[in-house]
Amino acid sequence: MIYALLLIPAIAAVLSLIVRSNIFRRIILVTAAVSHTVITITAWNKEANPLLNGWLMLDKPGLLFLTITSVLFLACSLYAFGYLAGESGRKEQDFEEGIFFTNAPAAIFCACLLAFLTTMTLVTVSQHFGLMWVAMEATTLASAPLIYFHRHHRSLEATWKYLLICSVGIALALLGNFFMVIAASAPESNDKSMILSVLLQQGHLLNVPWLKAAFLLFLVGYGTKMGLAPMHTWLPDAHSESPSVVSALMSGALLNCAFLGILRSYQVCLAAGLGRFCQDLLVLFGLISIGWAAVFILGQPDYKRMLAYSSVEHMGILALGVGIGAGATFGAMLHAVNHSLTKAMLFLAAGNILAVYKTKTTKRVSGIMTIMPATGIIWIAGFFAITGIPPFGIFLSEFTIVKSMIEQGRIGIAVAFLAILALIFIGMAIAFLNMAQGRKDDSLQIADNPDTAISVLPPLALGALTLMLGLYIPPVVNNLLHDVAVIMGGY
Amino acid sequence: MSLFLWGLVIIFVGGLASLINGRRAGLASFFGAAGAVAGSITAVIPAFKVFLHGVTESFRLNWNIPFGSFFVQIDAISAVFLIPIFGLSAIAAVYGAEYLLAYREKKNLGAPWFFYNLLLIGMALVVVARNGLLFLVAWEIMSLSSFFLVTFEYERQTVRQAGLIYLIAMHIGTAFLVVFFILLGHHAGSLDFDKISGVPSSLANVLFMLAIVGFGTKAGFMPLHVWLPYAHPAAPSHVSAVMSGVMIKTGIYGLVRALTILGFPPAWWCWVLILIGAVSGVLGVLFALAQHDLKRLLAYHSVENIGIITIGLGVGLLGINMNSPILAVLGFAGGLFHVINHAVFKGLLFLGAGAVLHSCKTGHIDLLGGIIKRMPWTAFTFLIGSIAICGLPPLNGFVSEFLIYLGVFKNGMGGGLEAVIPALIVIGALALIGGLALACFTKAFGVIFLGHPRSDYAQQAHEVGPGMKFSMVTLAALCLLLGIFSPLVIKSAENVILEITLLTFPDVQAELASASTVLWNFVFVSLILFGIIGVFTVLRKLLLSGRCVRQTVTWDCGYAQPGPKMQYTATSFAQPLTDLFKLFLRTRKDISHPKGVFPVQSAFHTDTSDISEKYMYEPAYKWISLLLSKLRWFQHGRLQIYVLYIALTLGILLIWKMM
Amino acid sequence: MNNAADTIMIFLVLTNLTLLGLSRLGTCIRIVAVQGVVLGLLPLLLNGWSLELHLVFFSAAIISLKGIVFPWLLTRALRDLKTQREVEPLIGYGTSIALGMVILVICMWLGSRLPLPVAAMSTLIVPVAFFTIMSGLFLIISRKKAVTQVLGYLVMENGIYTFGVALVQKQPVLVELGILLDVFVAVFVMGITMFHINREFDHIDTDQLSRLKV
Amino acid sequence: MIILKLLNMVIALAAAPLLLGIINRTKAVFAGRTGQPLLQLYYDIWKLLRKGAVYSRSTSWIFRVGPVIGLSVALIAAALIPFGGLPAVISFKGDLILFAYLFGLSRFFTVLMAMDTGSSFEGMGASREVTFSTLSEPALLIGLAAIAKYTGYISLSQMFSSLNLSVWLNAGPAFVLVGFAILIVFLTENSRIPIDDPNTHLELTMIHEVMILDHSGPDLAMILYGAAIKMWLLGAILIGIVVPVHSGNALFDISAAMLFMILLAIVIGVIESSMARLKLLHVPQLLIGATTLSILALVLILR
Repeated sequence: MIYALLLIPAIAAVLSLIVRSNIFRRIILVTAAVSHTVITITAWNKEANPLLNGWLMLDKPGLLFLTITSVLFLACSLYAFGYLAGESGRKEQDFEEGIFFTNAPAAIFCACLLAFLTTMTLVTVSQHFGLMWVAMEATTLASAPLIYFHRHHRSLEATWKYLLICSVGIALALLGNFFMVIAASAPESNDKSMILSVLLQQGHLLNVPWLKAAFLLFLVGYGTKMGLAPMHTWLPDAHSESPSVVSALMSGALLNCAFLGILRSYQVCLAAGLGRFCQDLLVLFGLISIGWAAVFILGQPDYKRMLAYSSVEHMGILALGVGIGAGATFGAMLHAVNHSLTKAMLFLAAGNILAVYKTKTTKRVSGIMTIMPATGIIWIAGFFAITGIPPFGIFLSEFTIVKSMIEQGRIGIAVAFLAILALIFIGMAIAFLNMAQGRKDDSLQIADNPDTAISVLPPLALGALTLMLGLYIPPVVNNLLHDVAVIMGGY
Repeated sequence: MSLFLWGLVIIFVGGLASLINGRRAGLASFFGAAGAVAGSITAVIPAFKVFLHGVTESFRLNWNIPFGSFFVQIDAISAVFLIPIFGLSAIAAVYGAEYLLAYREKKNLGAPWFFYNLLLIGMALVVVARNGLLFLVAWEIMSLSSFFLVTFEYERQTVRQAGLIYLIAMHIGTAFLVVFFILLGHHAGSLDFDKISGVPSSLANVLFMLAIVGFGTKAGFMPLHVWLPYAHPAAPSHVSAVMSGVMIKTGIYGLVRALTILGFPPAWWCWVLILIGAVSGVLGVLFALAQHDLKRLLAYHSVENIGIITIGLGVGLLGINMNSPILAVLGFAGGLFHVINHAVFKGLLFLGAGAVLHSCKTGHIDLLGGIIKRMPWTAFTFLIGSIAICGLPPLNGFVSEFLIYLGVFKNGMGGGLEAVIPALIVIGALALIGGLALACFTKAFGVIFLGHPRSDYAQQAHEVGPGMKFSMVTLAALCLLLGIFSPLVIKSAENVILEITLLTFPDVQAELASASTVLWNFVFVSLILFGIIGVFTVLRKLLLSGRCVRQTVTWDCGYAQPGPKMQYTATSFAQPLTDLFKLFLRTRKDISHPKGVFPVQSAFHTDTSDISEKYMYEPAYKWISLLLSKLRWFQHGRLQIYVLYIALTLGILLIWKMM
Repeated sequence: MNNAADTIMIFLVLTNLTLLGLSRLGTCIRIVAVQGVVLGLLPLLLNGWSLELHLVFFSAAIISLKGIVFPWLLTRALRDLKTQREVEPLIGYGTSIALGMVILVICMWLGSRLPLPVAAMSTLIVPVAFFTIMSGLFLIISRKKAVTQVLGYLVMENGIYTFGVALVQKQPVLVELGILLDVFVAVFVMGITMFHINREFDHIDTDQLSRLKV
Repeated sequence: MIILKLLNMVIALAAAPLLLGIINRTKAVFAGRTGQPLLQLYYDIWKLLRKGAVYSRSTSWIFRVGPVIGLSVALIAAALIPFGGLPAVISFKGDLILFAYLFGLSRFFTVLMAMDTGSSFEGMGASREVTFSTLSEPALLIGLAAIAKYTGYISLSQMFSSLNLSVWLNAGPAFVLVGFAILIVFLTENSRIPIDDPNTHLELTMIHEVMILDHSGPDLAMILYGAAIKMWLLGAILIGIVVPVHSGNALFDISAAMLFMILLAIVIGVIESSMARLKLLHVPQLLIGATTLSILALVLILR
């Protein structure tokens, strides 16, 4: 089953490079996505067999993050189906500066998308730290060409920054891997493998200083990829310059995968009794990220960058949730799900907006509700969802996290958290509402209603999911989240 | 209880049906309004039952989200709030069905009706929710749906601005409530209200402050009221009526509910409430006086009336604190009765304002005038509302204020300094509020409806249709009926008071009985008054019947060409008072004096911006923005610097943690 | 103690300091290549020159990549760039070396805080590996050109390798190969990107790559 | 008993216009004129009642219904106020609040009537009226609260019947303060000098008189009569506080009270003859002063 999960997108990637027909290629993309999701869902019912001596295994955290990735990819591939019909390989005029550029060929785009899925799947299923690192680096490489889809100098700059910064970060994570090995190579232990379950069993035998250092490196290294401030700097550039489908995938799936990397090392630290040490760091980085995001969200002139900073914020909330521990761990897991759904929905809507208004400047967009009502509704609903207003899911997860903070007597953190969230709310409200509601710009030459089913339904479905999670959490999901939370030292 | 829930379902289905039929304006209005009315009637029946018999009804369902349970309950306190919620909303829906049709060309009417019905459901759920999470969800449904209603005409910049301010205020208020419920739930071990008991006093103090800020933002306590003067004018008028009449009362409800949960009140809580009430009341009406826009003026009056209600609550709480049944019973009775009364007359006034807006296309007071002749029904009902809101006998507004007066007077007779000082504050504040309200509404009514039309806007006035008329007349009749039957209402309030005060039943019953006796006297006087008025009217008719009754111009002191522009304006009418209180109002005046021998142009303009907005929130926001813009230097586009951040983070962490 | 290992470590320190002080890009690339070759020999050295098949294979792979392929790629990129062949530092050469010394001291201290749980070839390994990583980072931070940044990344990678190869034994070859492959692809992709940058901007100064901000 | 109560009211209704006559006569004496007859107001009202009416075209039914309401309110209020130890016709706990608010109602309509004409003069008068009454209301209510606190009753009848001259021994200073406060309220509410000048119909100084410029015939009669009753009632409160003669003999008490009413009218006349009208800007200060006096009195009584 795990092989299927890995091979289907991989083969599809190769196929889409070979195939000549554009429409056929798009069908391959969607088919691969659908089958990937189907297999993932069967994995919920039937436990997948471990493979390669336990190197590949779907444990509960892996399953959770795999599902997020798979569902998002499905929605994004459907959206891309419509998107690619118009965009790829075309010569276009840049709306910011008026320069001409071409888009990357659809073959490369599809192949990279599918490769991206393969590598992310590998991250979620690998139990071996080394293998996970390889997969993580591979995600960077697979996604770099995606960012450089619009071939002009801004996206090039973004790609360059993404590549270099993430590579540096991942390199540090590699060092963390080595440190972990050293920590595990105490003479008493007989099995010196880097497989998670083995490390967890031998937790008490691990060398503490090296493990601490290893965690620091993982935190900084994978934290770079995950977008924790102040290592997040590549994130707004990459998210704003890449096509919206890619932004949605990166924000919703890739960042989570990086978070999974941190969580894995956190698991080992928990087993070694270093829980408190890690938690304090996670809380620290969580708060820095949320605060940093707030600084840039207020008065942010570019709406895609605003969404990117919002991702930084929410990654901070994830870290904070796990760092607080206890009930907040559950909240953090729930938040990971909710954030992915919501953020992907917003990025896809942003794609629709960008296609019509041809600008990423918030001030130049107004009257979405009038011009394209469906996207307008998604945009507003997404805004309420992302800022944690009930009845959307993020409210629940944030509520759980704050509740846990207060119950543990960490009032200062709770107050700071709520205050920053309020600031972010203000910043986002100003931008989103003026965009969605404002008066329609008459100079805009637009067809009657640019919304199409394929451009509206995927984000709408994601929104419906997060709305459902705010009103009703199915018991299966609830159990899984709780199991993951228990694994991560909370409940 | 099931009847209640079915009512909500009907309302929702109505909203949904109108959303689906959004393109067909007539159908959308019909479904929306019919759903709201039918559902309200269905759902209000259990509320009345509970109010009269005091038997609590509850309903509990598991809810598959963390800490949540769908636990709802109607007790007498809920019923007191449910009755105006459903009553006013149904009446306003009838009004809205006609009012919104004016937008049928430009707008899809499905959405406003959907959100209107959702708002109604949200309010009802807030009042019956007995689980913290359910409460918060309902609370936000209420806030969100009202936000969409406020921004109905979102093409206008001012409306969007209003929506934004409203949304932000609600969000910040809710943040306090989140903390409030979490702390409460932490103490009780569950977010269900029935699990809570014996809150320790230190926690209770914190919770009280959180409740004041959280609920106060909704209710519109000074200085948390900033959203009110923006949101109410922006919304369609029937929505303003509902928002001002009942939605902000959910804040009061929350406070009352919190007070019943938090246990015995220390004295300072009472003082806080009384002071907030007095400040909100006096400043609210003062700012109202300085406004030029009718709906904005009414919005500030909501702040004022919330102040009066809060005074009532504070007085009642003081009664509990001082163990004085008189004070407790009369304070709460007055406060809660004012909740209902305010719903009726403020609803009426907003509907009246809507009618003016609807037919004259402007709410600017100084552009109107003389429309009593063109809109007799609107004028008459607006007059009734004005009298009621000024707290003048024989209408309902007087009764609730009277009860509060009576409480502090009675209590002040017996006690020492600690009893007299609240009496002094309350009497002073209420008297001042009464006087200022009178000034404000004579200004509003006088300038808008009387005299000559001041502009073309006023010239085009015409009476509104039957739906709108019906709503206004119904509410006007209620103003009178609630005044006349106030003794009965007060007498039946014993369950509510019992639930809030935790006094013994005989105490409450005795106090209410004596209050109702007093009120019978008042009713007696009122009836005589009506009788005398009737007699004199007939007499006057008889006297004038055979005589010469002539029409002529207003006495012009010999100046032969007085034009409508020479009439006293609202601004000039209010000027002595606004000057007197300029310390608080800080009205800005722009004058361009007439110049030369034959002056062509001169202008005078006043602008009274909100004091708390101008001197608290704006500077705070400015400072924060400045600080943040300085911090944005951190992300300046250089790759090298970015890598430096990573290196520094790693270095610092390694050095710090490896030490 | 292994004198050969110590020697290699000292060699690493010296090459790093040279990199910090050098102005010619070509020379820098060559020095990094030499570093790669030496590091490629390290696994053989550590195992007492026992010519096990997978070790030889591994060494060969590293040497060919780090010693031949990467420098070739970078030189090509440099050749395409017809103009400046200077490093163009943001921080002067002298200052760079001075800062390098400070970093070295900190790394020494850090090494003392992390005693190895198992006996190692050389006590210098931990501090020197750290120093190499930090030097790489320093190169990325303090130099303007994109090529130099890739170079810095490679130096950093070398530092991490020093760790991996010197301290981490008996790890599955599969992982190591995977890692190697990743690095290769990374440099390859970076090379392609650099090529694009070159074409787009006619230079590879990162100065111009700072339009995206705030 | 009921007869005594009714007597109280009858006296108020019958004698009210007399007060103005006395005031005017006093002023005439001071000015060295003969002055109008004491019963001039009776004649005026009678004459007006027999006349027709002239209405401005800009007015509405508000203008016509206002006088009726004003007079009705005055009559009802007369039923609430005890006089000279006689209980009021209607009395209940808290009737003093109703009393104060009833005059609010009549003021409401007076102001609206003025606005109804669309005349800027009348608007100006209305504006001043609401300004000053806003400030006099707290003074009146707190003053009455002070008395209520002293007596322990909160219905006007009980309050006044439990007062007697011994209050001057027990709480003299407080009663002086309350007396002054109520006097100021009396002058304000009845538009007397130094707050208002009832004789200067057409200058920019007036308040109450200007508001009724456009009324004529029976309407004006009602307004005048209503105003006279209001003056009587406030006067009754004032003398009830300042000179509470309670011998137990109703006839004696009433006669004494009548005497004091006349005295009060003369005092007003003296005040009007000897003082100039205050600058309008200073009136609020005077009224706030009156409120302060009331508060002070309450505090003194408490002590």
